[in-house]
Amino acid sequence: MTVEKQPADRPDAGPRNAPVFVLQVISGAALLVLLGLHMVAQHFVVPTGLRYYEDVIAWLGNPVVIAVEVAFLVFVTYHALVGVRAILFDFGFSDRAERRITLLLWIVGIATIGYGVALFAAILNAA
Amino acid sequence: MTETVTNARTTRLVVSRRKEGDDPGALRYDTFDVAVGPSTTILDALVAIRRELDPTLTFRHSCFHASCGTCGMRVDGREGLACVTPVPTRDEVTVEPLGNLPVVSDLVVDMNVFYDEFDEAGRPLVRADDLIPECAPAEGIDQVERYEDCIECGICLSACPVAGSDPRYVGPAALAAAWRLIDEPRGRDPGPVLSLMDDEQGAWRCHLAWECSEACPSGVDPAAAIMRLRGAAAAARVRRLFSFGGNR
Amino acid sequence: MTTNLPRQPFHVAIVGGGGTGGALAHDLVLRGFRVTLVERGELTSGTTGRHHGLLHSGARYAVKDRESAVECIEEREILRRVCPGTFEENDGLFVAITDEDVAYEPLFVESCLASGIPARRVSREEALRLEPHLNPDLKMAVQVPDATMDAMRMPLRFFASAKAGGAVIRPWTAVTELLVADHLVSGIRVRDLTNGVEEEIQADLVVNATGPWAEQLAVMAGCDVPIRPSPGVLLAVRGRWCNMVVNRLHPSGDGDIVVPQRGLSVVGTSSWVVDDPDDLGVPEDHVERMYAEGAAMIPAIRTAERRAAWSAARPLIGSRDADSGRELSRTFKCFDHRETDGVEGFVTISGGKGTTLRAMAETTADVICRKVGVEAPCQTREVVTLPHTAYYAA
Amino acid sequence: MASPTVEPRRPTTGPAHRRGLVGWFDPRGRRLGGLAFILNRLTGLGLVLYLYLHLMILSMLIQGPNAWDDFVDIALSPPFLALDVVLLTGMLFHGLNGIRVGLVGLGVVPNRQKALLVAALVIAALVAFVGALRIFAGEQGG
Repeated sequence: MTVEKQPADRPDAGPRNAPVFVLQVISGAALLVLLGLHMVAQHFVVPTGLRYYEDVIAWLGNPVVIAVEVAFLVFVTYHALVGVRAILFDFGFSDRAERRITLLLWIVGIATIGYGVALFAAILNAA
Repeated sequence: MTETVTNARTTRLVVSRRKEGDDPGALRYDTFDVAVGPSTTILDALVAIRRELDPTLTFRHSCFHASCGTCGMRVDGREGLACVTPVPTRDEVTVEPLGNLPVVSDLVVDMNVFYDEFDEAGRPLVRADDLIPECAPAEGIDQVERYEDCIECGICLSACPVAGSDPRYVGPAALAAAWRLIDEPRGRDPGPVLSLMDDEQGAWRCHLAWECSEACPSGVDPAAAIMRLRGAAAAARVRRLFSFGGNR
Repeated sequence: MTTNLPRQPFHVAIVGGGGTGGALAHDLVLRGFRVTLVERGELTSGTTGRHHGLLHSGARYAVKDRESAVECIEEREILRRVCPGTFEENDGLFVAITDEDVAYEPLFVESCLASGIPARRVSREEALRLEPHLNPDLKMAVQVPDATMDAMRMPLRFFASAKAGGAVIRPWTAVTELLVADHLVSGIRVRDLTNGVEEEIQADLVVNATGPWAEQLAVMAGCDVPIRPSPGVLLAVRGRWCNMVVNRLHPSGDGDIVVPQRGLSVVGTSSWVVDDPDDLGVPEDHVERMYAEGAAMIPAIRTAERRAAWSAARPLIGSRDADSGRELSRTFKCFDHRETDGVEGFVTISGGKGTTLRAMAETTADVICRKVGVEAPCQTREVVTLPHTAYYAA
Repeated sequence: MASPTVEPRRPTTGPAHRRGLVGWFDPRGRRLGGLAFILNRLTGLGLVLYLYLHLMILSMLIQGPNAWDDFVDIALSPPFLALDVVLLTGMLFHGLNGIRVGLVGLGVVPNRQKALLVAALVIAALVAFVGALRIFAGEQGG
């Protein structure tokens, strides 16, 4: 049973860029942890679920909380915007448009994280 | 061939029509009332319509028993092979061409687009088959052979929501065919096919809606094949990462 | 395509997109003809596609139709060479269940061997080892080189090669009339069903390759073709109950074959005669008989889920009065209507089986070459056909 | 007597029937997996919107105690608590479905897909229900 030369027999095109999906899974896994911490630390330990002003300030004084929250912000922003990108990429835009979308999302992402960190700083100073 | 329809009831088939020169924007439907018996299939009804009501109605068919893969269609919005889809017991049934493939005429779609992607995997039609352990090959036969389950009907491509919005996606059929070659290379180097499909428009575009596997009339489960392909691709990347000096 | 012949000036129009039409287009293109093939529906959507998929070893015909048997075994070897990777070559078993079956075996084996078909007696135990789902009451079996094909994809290889060789293949194109003037057919008038446009296609010769519809087309040229559409019911059940083709070891009758097709098993066939090949129907009693006869060989079929039951009309050549289709000869014939009806430029090819599509094309191409005075040997015994997917290459 | 050649005919094809973007959210003819696909996108987009809403609200902390404490009082009223339950359900489904997509999507358990999906839906519903009770009951946490 001979099978003629098939397209599969052409030379190996070699690997291409790493799939964004793998990074999305990694960030997703990190979020499971960080979101869990966030929900417990910020809401579940508080009887009414939300803290009033003094408690918030007191709570944010603890550098560990700040570290976790910033990490959470970084990962959730990345995961969220990669998700948005995946949905946008299903619109069948041109490759050029998609490159511009990716750039735009990076800008939005960095701006979001920058805003978040600045917000923490501003809250602690104002207190 | 029609069912010599005994206790027949009449069902209204709302059939999507398209001829060359039609306005691409406007969807056009014709309605046909057809006598339907207990075992009348959509294909039987279409054959009867073409013979008795409208000879210009075009649709693909060949084997009449879910073995050739030519009569894939959307019946009431869901993909299926017309030859083994009984006419639903509703008063009105909508019959439309497969999705995500250009329409040639009425219910006929352009399969060239499907095969452009599908043929890339270069899957053989017949494979040596060790699926059936208890069947021994007859004397003079060294290995029991069997046709691939995939009948190239295009139903999975039509059912896929990602293919539904972006034509660049390679599609479940081609990816599943590629996986079967990688999974059982039988002496051939699966490397090129793995690299070909390890791509943003290939295996990594799938969003696990699993609609392709649910719709597949041959039980190929292309979605699971895509996931295994992704596993192999990820593993190959990790190996390449730690192979340092190795070229691939 | 190795066409080392000068381009012939002749243009042949073939009506009918079944296996015969495809093989003829391939053959004529290799002999340098310009070819146009028209088919009102999808390719192989007539009798060809509804075939149960047996690549005949010829064993079934060895006793009563030696001519067909020899034809099949020769064609089987050629097709394996020109269509590589297209068949499940797992051989077949003729199983003997009753004493009459056993009594039939010596004549059967001797006829097979005389037709050049290898046939090997197999004990009951070995048969059950090869195919565990066989009826445990079987007495013995005979192994023959049956194989299975995909009734749509194997002929599609010929269409792919013909198309690559320059033939114009036009599905969705229905013949509305033949262009006939004083006993000369000069072409066909067609309607393209994709846009409703009608046009005339001039041709030096028109070939009627419409299978059981042959008479309907011949009438358009005032010719007569003794073709009787003889439908048979086929049943596909879920489950691959055998790898080898399982036949019943007895004179040919109803429901005496089970052919594996991927995850299905196809049981065939019955036989009756009709006039209109478009209106066959699927008599439920025939389906029941398929279940019963199939279960006689493989008991599990009795309770297997029905996937589909359909009818296929075989184009049998014979006199008008044959009432049951089976006596008619299963070999094929090529009618040059100049000899039979005094009409020039019109040839009909019909009869035959799925396995003999290449031989039917060769015979017809030889007749055409003689009619137009062209010396061109047949090359389809050697030229390997393209894979079926090549037909869909842009 | 050579007759003219017939040109091969490539009919111009019409557009494919694509469900397109609207089709993502059209549950008709969809099966469980397809619904998960829709739900994953809806909950995902919802969570992205909430991310930015959350940042805006937290910005009120800069204006000092009064503005923030007034907001907290409003946020504890039943309509807002109901919104919290919706948010919780969306988070639970998106997270649990994410585990399915992550594991199956890397070829880890390709044939367990449906089981994982059903598990995700069931667990999400249960935990969301328990969460809702605790949210409305007012007393929360350990």
